[in-house]
Amino acid sequence: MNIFIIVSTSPWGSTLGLTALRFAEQVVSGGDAVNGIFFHEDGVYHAQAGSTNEAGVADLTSAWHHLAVSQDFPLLVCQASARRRFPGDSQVLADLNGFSEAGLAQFLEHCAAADRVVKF
Amino acid sequence: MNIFIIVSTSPWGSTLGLTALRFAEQVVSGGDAVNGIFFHEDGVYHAQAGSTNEAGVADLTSAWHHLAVSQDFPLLVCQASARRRFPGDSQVLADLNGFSEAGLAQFLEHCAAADRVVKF
Amino acid sequence: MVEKAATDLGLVIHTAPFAQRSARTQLDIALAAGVLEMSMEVFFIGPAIYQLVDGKEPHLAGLAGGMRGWKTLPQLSHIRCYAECDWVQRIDSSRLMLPIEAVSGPVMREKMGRCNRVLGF
Amino acid sequence: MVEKAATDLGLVIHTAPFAQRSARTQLDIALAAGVLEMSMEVFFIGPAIYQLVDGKEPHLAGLAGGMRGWKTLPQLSHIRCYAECDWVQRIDSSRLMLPIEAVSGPVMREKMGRCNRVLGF
Amino acid sequence: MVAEDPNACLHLVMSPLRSVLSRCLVLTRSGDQVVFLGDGVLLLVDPRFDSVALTGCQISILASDARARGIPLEQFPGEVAAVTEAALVGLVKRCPHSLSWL
Amino acid sequence: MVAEDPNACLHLVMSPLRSVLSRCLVLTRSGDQVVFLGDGVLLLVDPRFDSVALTGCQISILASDARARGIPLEQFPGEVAAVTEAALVGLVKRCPHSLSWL
Repeated sequence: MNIFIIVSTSPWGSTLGLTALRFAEQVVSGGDAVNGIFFHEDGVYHAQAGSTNEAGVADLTSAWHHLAVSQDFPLLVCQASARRRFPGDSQVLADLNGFSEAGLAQFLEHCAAADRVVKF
Repeated sequence: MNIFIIVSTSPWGSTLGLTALRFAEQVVSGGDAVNGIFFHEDGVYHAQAGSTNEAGVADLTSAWHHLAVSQDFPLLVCQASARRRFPGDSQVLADLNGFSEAGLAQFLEHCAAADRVVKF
Repeated sequence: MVEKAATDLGLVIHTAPFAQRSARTQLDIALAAGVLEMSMEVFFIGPAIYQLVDGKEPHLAGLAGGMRGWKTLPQLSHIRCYAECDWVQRIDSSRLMLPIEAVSGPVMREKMGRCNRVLGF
Repeated sequence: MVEKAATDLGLVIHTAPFAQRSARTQLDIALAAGVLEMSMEVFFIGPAIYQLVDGKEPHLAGLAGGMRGWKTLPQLSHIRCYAECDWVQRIDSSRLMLPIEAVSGPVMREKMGRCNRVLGF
Repeated sequence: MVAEDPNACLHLVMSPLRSVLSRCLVLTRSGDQVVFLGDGVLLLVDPRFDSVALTGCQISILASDARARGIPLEQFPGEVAAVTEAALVGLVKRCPHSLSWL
Repeated sequence: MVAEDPNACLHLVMSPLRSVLSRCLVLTRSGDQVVFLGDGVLLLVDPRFDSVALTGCQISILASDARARGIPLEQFPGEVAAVTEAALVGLVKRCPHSLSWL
């Protein structure tokens, strides 16, 4: 099965970001595929490395990047959400960490191409 | 009366930031004083100019700065909240827009010095 | 009798209209789906129905406008809207930007289950 | 009879323990107040009482630790903790890091009203 | 100039969720001031909102937030006062303590 | 390998607030899967949580989130299944639709 994952919460606002990452890892290790991750609303902060520089708390940005590269799926950052939150050129910021900006048409195409859509 | 104001919400997460600003303006125009604003949790994004570059939505950062300078009260950014959210040197970022980092002891001193504390 | 094709997209809207301040998240997704000519059923849960109330003055709270985009959706694709009876009853229907069917939870659940894809926001 | 001095700080905690993930906001304020030797009354509303439950394994959800700082507060200043009866009843008292007085809402409201300064988080 | 009310607490209800209001009610008593603002204004149009729990409290709604969200102020009974940001300053001055419920 | 259940919806409850669960219940029916995770695990220890509304649904709790928050898994009756992230993948595959309630 192809699973599309939406992440809507910031790395510090809840534990759901880590749960989404673990979920994606389990999808892959169980023999299914992730066809992309869409970072929406406060989820766009996952594209900003070093966001959670707190002792004992994992930096999810590089973990997402690592998984996406090894499994060849895209990390899509919602363009509208990012532009509302990041001053200046959010595309540059996203690029740096292996994420890319996406519009809602692209989002809906990934939803349609997946067998399941799940949101964290 | 001396009123201390806490802002805990981001400029895009709710309308409470604008309400806090209007409240502070009304305190001043009614002849009372604001002894400081404490930007806490997601409120620290108020220190980041250009956060809300959306048509029809005011950029609160410069409005806060303008009011604080004219009334001579400090814009305090919670150090722990800022370090969790801003990669790199959050002090530099805050300084740029007339905000300064503050710890919780400073926060409690401002609370104690005020006649009223109100949180948005 | 020809069997009716399933609706492409079921959109479940369950947060307050301005929960992320711009309030456009849900509308923008509906518009994007409309442009792609996807048929839609939109389910408004609780206060989400206030998305469709016309005559808002968002500038009064520093909010962006543009909510009237809901009105243009029927020109883009097939759309049906549902909301909970008790919420709809309290709103003057002349103020709603799209026709709403006031239904019960079980009816919404049934219709939702028959959509090809369901998204909740 | 000497009149008891009013408590310096009433701290009302009404959000879930990890609502801002680090869960330290409320504890950090309590610790800062303790260091300033402010006397405190802490009012736990609803699930906030889980702040004081020992034996958490925050690393399992990628959360930072440090919640045991609550235990050190009585060494810094005078502190009393209150929580709602129905929430306290469901927790094994041996798991709580500080003594809790299980009281009703009106009793909490009364005690809160007599604090010199009240802060809610 | 409003007189200070030494026993009153000002409750600022900013969430549209009834269970956040339930938490507020734990610390609310007769004579307190309750203001609905931000997304909290939607609570006043919630069909399951029960004002009985607030008996004895003065209930207000921030007019700008209500109108921004399409909530007509005329629909409220006399017990709900529509207030401006300036009036909110008056309420803060009147009550020694305030609590925000979000 | 779990069989697909074409009529089931998976509900992910991520909020500790009962009124968010109320919204979820509007679209929940017998045969659905309901998983409590994130801060939503606290709902299962809420004294006013009423599992009757979920009759006919399989209820699960994400074990790591419960233990992280100090909620002992032993305290739940047999009707609540403690699940891992891997089991959550299984539930997603089993149900054609999922809704997240935050």
